[in-house]
Amino acid sequence: MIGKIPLGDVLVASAALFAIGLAGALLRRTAIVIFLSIELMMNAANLAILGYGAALGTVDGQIAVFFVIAIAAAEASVGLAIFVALFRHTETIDVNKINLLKW
Amino acid sequence: MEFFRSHLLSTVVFLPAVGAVLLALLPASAAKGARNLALAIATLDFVVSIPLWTRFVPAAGFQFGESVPWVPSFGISYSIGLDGLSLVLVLLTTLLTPVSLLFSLSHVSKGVKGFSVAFLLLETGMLGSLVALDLVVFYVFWEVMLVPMYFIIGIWGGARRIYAAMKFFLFTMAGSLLMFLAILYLGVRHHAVTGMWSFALEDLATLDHARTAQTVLFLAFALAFAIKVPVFPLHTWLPDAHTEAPTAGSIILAGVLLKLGVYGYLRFGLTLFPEAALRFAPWVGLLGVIGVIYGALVAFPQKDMKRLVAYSSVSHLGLVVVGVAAFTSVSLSGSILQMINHGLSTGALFLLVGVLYERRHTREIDAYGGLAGIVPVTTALFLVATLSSIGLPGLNGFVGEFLILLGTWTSAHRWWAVLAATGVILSAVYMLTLVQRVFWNPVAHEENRSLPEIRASELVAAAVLIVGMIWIGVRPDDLLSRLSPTVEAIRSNAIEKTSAENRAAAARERTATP
Amino acid sequence: MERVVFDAAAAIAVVFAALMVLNRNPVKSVLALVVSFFFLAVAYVLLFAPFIAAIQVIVYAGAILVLFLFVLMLLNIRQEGVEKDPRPIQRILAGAAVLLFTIFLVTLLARHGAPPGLPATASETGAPHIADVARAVYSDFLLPFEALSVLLLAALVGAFVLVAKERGAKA
Amino acid sequence: MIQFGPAELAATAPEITLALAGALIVLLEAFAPRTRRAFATLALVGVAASLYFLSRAPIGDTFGGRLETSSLTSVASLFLAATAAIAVLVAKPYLERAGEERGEFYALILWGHLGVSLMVRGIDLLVVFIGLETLSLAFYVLAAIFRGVQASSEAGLKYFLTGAFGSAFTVYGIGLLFGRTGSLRISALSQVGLGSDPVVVFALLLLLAGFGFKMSLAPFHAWAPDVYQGMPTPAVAYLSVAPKGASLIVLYRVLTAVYQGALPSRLQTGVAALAVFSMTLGNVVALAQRDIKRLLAYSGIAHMGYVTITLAVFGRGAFAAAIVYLFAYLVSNAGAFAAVSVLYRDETRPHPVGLLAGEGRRAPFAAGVLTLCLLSLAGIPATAGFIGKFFVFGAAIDRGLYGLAVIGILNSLVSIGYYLRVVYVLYMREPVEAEGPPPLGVSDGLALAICAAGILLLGVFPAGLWSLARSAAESLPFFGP
Amino acid sequence: MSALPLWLVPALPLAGFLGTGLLGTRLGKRFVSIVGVGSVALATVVAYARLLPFLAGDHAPVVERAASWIAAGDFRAEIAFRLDPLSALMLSFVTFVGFLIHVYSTGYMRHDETDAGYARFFSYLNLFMFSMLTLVLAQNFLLMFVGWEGVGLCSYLLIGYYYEQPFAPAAGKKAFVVNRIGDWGFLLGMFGLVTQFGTLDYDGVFQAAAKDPGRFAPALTLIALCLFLGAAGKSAQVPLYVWLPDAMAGPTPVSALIHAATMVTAGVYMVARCNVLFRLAPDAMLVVAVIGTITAVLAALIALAQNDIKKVLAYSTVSQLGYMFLACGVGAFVAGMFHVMTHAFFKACLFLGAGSVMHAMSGELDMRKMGGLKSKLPTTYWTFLAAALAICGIPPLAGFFSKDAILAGAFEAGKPVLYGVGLLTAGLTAFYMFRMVARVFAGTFRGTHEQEHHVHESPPSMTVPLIVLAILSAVGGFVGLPAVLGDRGNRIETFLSPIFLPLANREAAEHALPHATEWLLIAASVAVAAGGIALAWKWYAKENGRVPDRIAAAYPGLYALVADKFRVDELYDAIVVRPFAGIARICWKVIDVLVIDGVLNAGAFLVELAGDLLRFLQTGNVRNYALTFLLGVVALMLVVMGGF
Repeated sequence: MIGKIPLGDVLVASAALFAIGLAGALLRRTAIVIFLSIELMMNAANLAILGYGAALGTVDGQIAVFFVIAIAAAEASVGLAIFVALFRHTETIDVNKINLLKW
Repeated sequence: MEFFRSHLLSTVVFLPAVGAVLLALLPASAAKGARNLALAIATLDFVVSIPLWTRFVPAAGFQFGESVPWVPSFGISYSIGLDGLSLVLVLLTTLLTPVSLLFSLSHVSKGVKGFSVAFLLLETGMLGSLVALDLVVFYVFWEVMLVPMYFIIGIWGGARRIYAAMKFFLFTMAGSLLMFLAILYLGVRHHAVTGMWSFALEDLATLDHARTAQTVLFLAFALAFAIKVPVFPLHTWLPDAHTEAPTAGSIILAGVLLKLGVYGYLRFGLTLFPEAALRFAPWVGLLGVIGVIYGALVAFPQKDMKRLVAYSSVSHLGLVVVGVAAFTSVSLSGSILQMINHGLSTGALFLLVGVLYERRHTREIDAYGGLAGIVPVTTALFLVATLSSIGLPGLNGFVGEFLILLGTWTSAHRWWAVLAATGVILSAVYMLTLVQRVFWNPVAHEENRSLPEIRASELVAAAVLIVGMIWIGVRPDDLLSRLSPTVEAIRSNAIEKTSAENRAAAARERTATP
Repeated sequence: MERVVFDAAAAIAVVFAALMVLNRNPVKSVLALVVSFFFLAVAYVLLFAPFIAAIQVIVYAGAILVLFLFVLMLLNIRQEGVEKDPRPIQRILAGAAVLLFTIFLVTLLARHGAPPGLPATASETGAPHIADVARAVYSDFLLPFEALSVLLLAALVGAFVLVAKERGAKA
Repeated sequence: MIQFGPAELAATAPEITLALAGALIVLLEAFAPRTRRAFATLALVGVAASLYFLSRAPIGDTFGGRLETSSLTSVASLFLAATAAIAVLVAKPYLERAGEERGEFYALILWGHLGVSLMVRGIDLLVVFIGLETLSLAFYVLAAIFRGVQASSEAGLKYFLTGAFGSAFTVYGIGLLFGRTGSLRISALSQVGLGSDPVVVFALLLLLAGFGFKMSLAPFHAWAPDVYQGMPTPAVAYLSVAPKGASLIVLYRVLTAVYQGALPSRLQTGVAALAVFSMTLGNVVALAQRDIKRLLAYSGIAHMGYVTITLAVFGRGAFAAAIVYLFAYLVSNAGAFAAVSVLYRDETRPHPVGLLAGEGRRAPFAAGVLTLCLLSLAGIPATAGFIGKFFVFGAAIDRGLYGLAVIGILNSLVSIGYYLRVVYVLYMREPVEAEGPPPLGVSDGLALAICAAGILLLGVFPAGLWSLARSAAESLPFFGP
Repeated sequence: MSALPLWLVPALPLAGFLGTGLLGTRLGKRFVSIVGVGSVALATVVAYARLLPFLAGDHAPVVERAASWIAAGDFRAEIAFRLDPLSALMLSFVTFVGFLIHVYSTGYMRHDETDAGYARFFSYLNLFMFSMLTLVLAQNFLLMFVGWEGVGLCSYLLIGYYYEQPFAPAAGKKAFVVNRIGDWGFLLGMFGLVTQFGTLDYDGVFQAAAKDPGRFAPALTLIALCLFLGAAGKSAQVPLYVWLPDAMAGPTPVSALIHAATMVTAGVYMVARCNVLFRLAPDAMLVVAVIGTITAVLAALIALAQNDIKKVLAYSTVSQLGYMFLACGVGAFVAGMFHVMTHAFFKACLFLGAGSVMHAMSGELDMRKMGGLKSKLPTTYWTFLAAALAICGIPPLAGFFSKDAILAGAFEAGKPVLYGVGLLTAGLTAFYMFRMVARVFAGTFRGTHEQEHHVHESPPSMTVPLIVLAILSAVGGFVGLPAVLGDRGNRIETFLSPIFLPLANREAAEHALPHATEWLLIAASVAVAAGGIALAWKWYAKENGRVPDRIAAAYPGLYALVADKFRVDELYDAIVVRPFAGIARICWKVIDVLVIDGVLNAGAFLVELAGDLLRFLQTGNVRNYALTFLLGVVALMLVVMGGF
């Protein structure tokens, strides 16, 4: 229990978010949206970590999440840069249409 | 100098490799120099190896031994030694290498340097695996041989050389990889039993395994060697490899590489797993008999000279295998002797076929005919080689064949001898057919009338081999006397290590030989 | 009371996350995610992590997602085409795999999620204070923090390399 | 309460050096482009210096048990530094030819290198993850760095998306582990009872997937061929070696922390399955490849399968065997990519094997080294590759995993097929390209020479390396008796 | 004993072989003649230098070890030579006849050969002499086998001497291969001997066998049969005789020396040498006798219908060899050896005569194109006639005594059937011999004009040997007078007796025929021979072949069958040669290429195919990559913790 919140709720919520992110990453075709979904998966992780941290009464959880968010930000910058760079060639970021390298 | 005297064997083994390095450093332009240097090194190696023969003490077991720790934590050590079996094969190797190089002097044109390098490395590989007494060291040399041979076939070979080279490499590799695992297992086992790591032959020979384990291990080793020999039905790489390889390559391939299979079987298979070896002997012998007849049969309809000779090798080595499987002193001596004989005679045959090929650039038998009047010397040489190969008394081939068959007859498997002896007839059939269609008969093709006679260098190369044939034919004891202690050692080791019923069998067979 | 609020927030977050996935229009997806993240922040507060909640709103919802929007506008990505996938198998397998994974994950976490021997209730006092976070970052987590700086530097330079105008170097 | 004292400075000096070297290069690039041709040297110095500082760093944990300095980290760093050095050496002429010589390239390599060394040295999941991400970000960029080349950008995209995807799993796994111990330190995992906890097992699987992804271990491998193909070859030379080794070490750290003695049988089965699948898929598909970089990618997948055998075997000896294998793989694979980057004239186009035809005569040295590397990868004796296989299969047999050993052996038979095909093209075909490969420069020549020497030395005198690996294994703290 | 060692006898021709072979072509015919003939002459001298003292002495066997040869395990074989009555007998005429034929060859070969060919011919001949002498003088079976195969090789080479002709090489190969079939038996026989006696040394084997027949007899039947197979191959017995007629493709001196006088009798020599073994194996003896008889009559029948002069002689040789085996088979080894010797004389003479005729007729072989040569070639005619009478067994010529001894032996052994057939054969022999004489020498010339012009008597180098051989075939028989004539009795019998070791606890059946019977037998054989001669002379010399032509016309099928040598070659071709080739092809094309390589290539192909298919999993679509990742995780999940 975290205060009055059962840890179970937190974990289930995070699991749900992770699953949704997973689904998005696999089912959507726009690179950016795929990446959004991945961000969502990371947030699911964050939620779990925070839940555990609070439950265990340790600060490490929050700090871990803090780092993860920072990393996510960094990833976002690089990722978007890559999207842009690629868009210059392909005029699209629909990953179904991006398969120059294969087989 | 003193160092070399005390490390004679290593010197013999690694001299070619050193030479190869030297050659590699030579500028690519110096083709002729490279070629002569290679020949010089090979010849030197032969000269250096002669003391092995003169200073060899038949009764003394392994000699000229050296042992240096290699991977101490796994008990792997570079330990080598020479007994009668190794001795004769080592000398065969050091003899055939310069001979084949001498032949290719006048014929290999492109990439001479690479050719020489590959050849010398090959020689080191062969010599190494003939003297190694540590299984890992043996395996290293054993595999190292493949690479230069792959290049020799693949770069300097005939029309279908790529296929042949690949087939050769994969076949041989397929066998030896399982052997590799078996070697590892033995080392691990030794560690488990004694608490010490070792891959030394004599240590691993002390292990005794459960029946199934021994069977599996034996088969793993046997497969590797059977492919190399090659034993029917694993032989199909050989015709392609022999046929497509350049002449020098064929000489070495037939002369030495195939022997390594039998050598490995005798040195490792029998020493490590005597029980299984004797248990499987009937099957081995059966395959040998099949090989004798089958090889001869298939040789008969061949249209390509080299292919025909290649299949004759299958037949001959089948006989050698029979002798090994029969496992009497006589048959073993015969088998070992026959390996040398086959090296000389088939080597000579490939060499002379090469002589013709270099002049007419075809191996088709039908492209020749009636050469006897045009190139009498070549004809005579070829005839002698043929006779040696079909076992004419007075030449080397006969002694080996006779001893193998006699020994087999006196063993528990008399009918092998009866069947294998038909090889005497069949070999005459296909070899004389070849001679007839190439050298006798009316001249069928006008272009052959201008065929130039054999060159001096080629003549020397062939003559060396023929001298060897006659020498062994007349004085086989020079070899046999050096071999017999080894043979006895192999037999006694195997027999005393085998279980009761095998011992009984061995006894039966000993009484059979009065 | 908190539980109700938390569950509500989490539920909304989940719903909007789902919207993000389902929506064909990337821009709407981003906006949905913003909402989702906002409610996640609410949940964070209830988990005694006000600081994280703050940066979740400011950095994530505020900065990163806006950056996404910006890029979407820049490249003006229309909404995802309705044309069929080249390989429908992808959808089927993906659906099946995700479903399997989700069921597994949820049941696993629901059953064994809580670590054994967890204190039945954690008193508010046990909850860490922002100051502790700050102190920890600069002392206990000094190394990760330094490492993070390099990571950000790399990301910065990287992004710059990829999108900066071509320079003489290429000529 | 941890202060940044001299001990910490000494411990982090290697990473700091790398960071600063990278930063310096970037600054020079920005403000003194003239100095460009010194960058490679600078980068090399940076790598060397960091290795030196590491060797000087006192043995032990610092930052409250988040950073380790031990024989293991030294050996591992040697491995990484060698890879980085080869990559840099090859990069210089390559970038010059491509007209893309930019400071950022070296800087990113250095920073990625930093990340990898954090993965190896970090004994705290957060540190490891940050290291992983640093590496990833740097190489996402490096993959896409040829902006003029669509393939490059596409490689970047694919690497980025799949990489981020993988990281998400990793983070989730880390989170779950944290939930069990309340700490991010790996050592915390060694508390009793965790091994049987399903959530922990699940978390370990997620990590296995996440780091298996970096190892390009099938079925987490799919990115590798495309990325290798589109990425500048020198970067591939690094990416295809260093992160794989680091990831394996991380996996060993975590797993040994949880299971001191041996893996539970089902987990062992899982790992073994990964190994088998990776070996087989890699080798079989490699047979069908026509582009040398893709071929090497699949061969790499297969090799990760071999080395994962040791993870299934799980033990000190096995770990030492893995280290030996990694070194062998380093010299062979990095050497191969180095040779590839030397042998192809136009970096921006694909690298079909066919273009190598006849180079055996036109570029004897490079072709010779490539051949040597391929033979070593095939595991022919007297090369490093053979030694690696010797120890790995030896470990498997020692543990009684005969099945794995046999499958591995059969696989290496298959692998010979495609390695020899390349050799055949090199030596037994007539050239197809009008002009031969570009002339060999000093630095790439040096790189090739290093690899060739490494292959032969390790192949002929493996004893030293073995004892090194052995000592590294000793300092892997969590093994039981 | 004499200072000259026995090994010198074979060694000299060997030296000659090396000299003529290596240098002959360069140094020309004169050198070759000197070395080639000289070496054999020397050998002959040495041989007689050893023979005369031996004959003078007590005929005790002499064994001289030259060198050790093979020693492996517990098997030993030496290079050792033996001089005992049997080898002495062979030695005496092998060297001498061989020498004569060398001399003859210098004349015969001179014209139509290049230096190279000439040298080749003589080197082969010398090599043959070496091998034959080794065969004769060997002290153990293995060394004998060396000579045995050596002569086979030489016959192969000499038959194929005219290698440009399509037929000769094939004939040579046929000879070698058929001989090899026999040698296979010989080898197995030797193995049997080793297992029984532990050695191949004559003394070792024979004395042991003679000492303890009970122990060895059971195994000996098979061994003896194996050895006889060898003999049958070498001595052209049914069913292995087919090579000898073809062997006539070689130059005539070769036919005379190898395929009449010496080599082909090696089989008989071997059987006689092994008389101990055979005597212990009655069944084997019977086989030998029967085979010999069949061969004799079969060959004689074929000879009736041949028109090729050399073919007739060839079949006659086969037939006579059959006689010899008949002798051995019925236990009359002495008679057999006796016939070997006499046959050597008259058959060599006949062949050389035929050669001389060919020489005169510029190579013509067909008797139908000859006739009336009596006047043109007197020397040849008279010598030929003498030899012919000898072979027919007209007293007091050599053939009479030996043949009579054989028939007597058969009768004596209580084998009336064999005797009868033998007698019939004698008649046939007489008939076809004089058919030949009549066709060739009597009547009028039937050849072309050029030939008629060209016909001339041969040079002395050819005629002298003819004369010598004719004389020998006339008087050669007196060494073996039957008991009824002359008190001195049968010298050769007594001379050879030492080689017939008495068998322990078996009394030799020693019942001499009553004189009356013996006279009857003699009368019978002489009468039959005379009848045959008379009939042949009547039909062919007087009526010039009308009657036989009518007979042939009456039974065309039968005649054709006989003329085609009973189509045995065709039979073998159908049941042996073709099937062999067929099986060989199947092994190659089906087993090797289709099955073995097929399987392997299929395996390789499947792996390749798998790769070619699997690579398409790499779609290039990053979503699929993510999917495979997830699938991997799920799979791992299920494997490791399916329902935790």
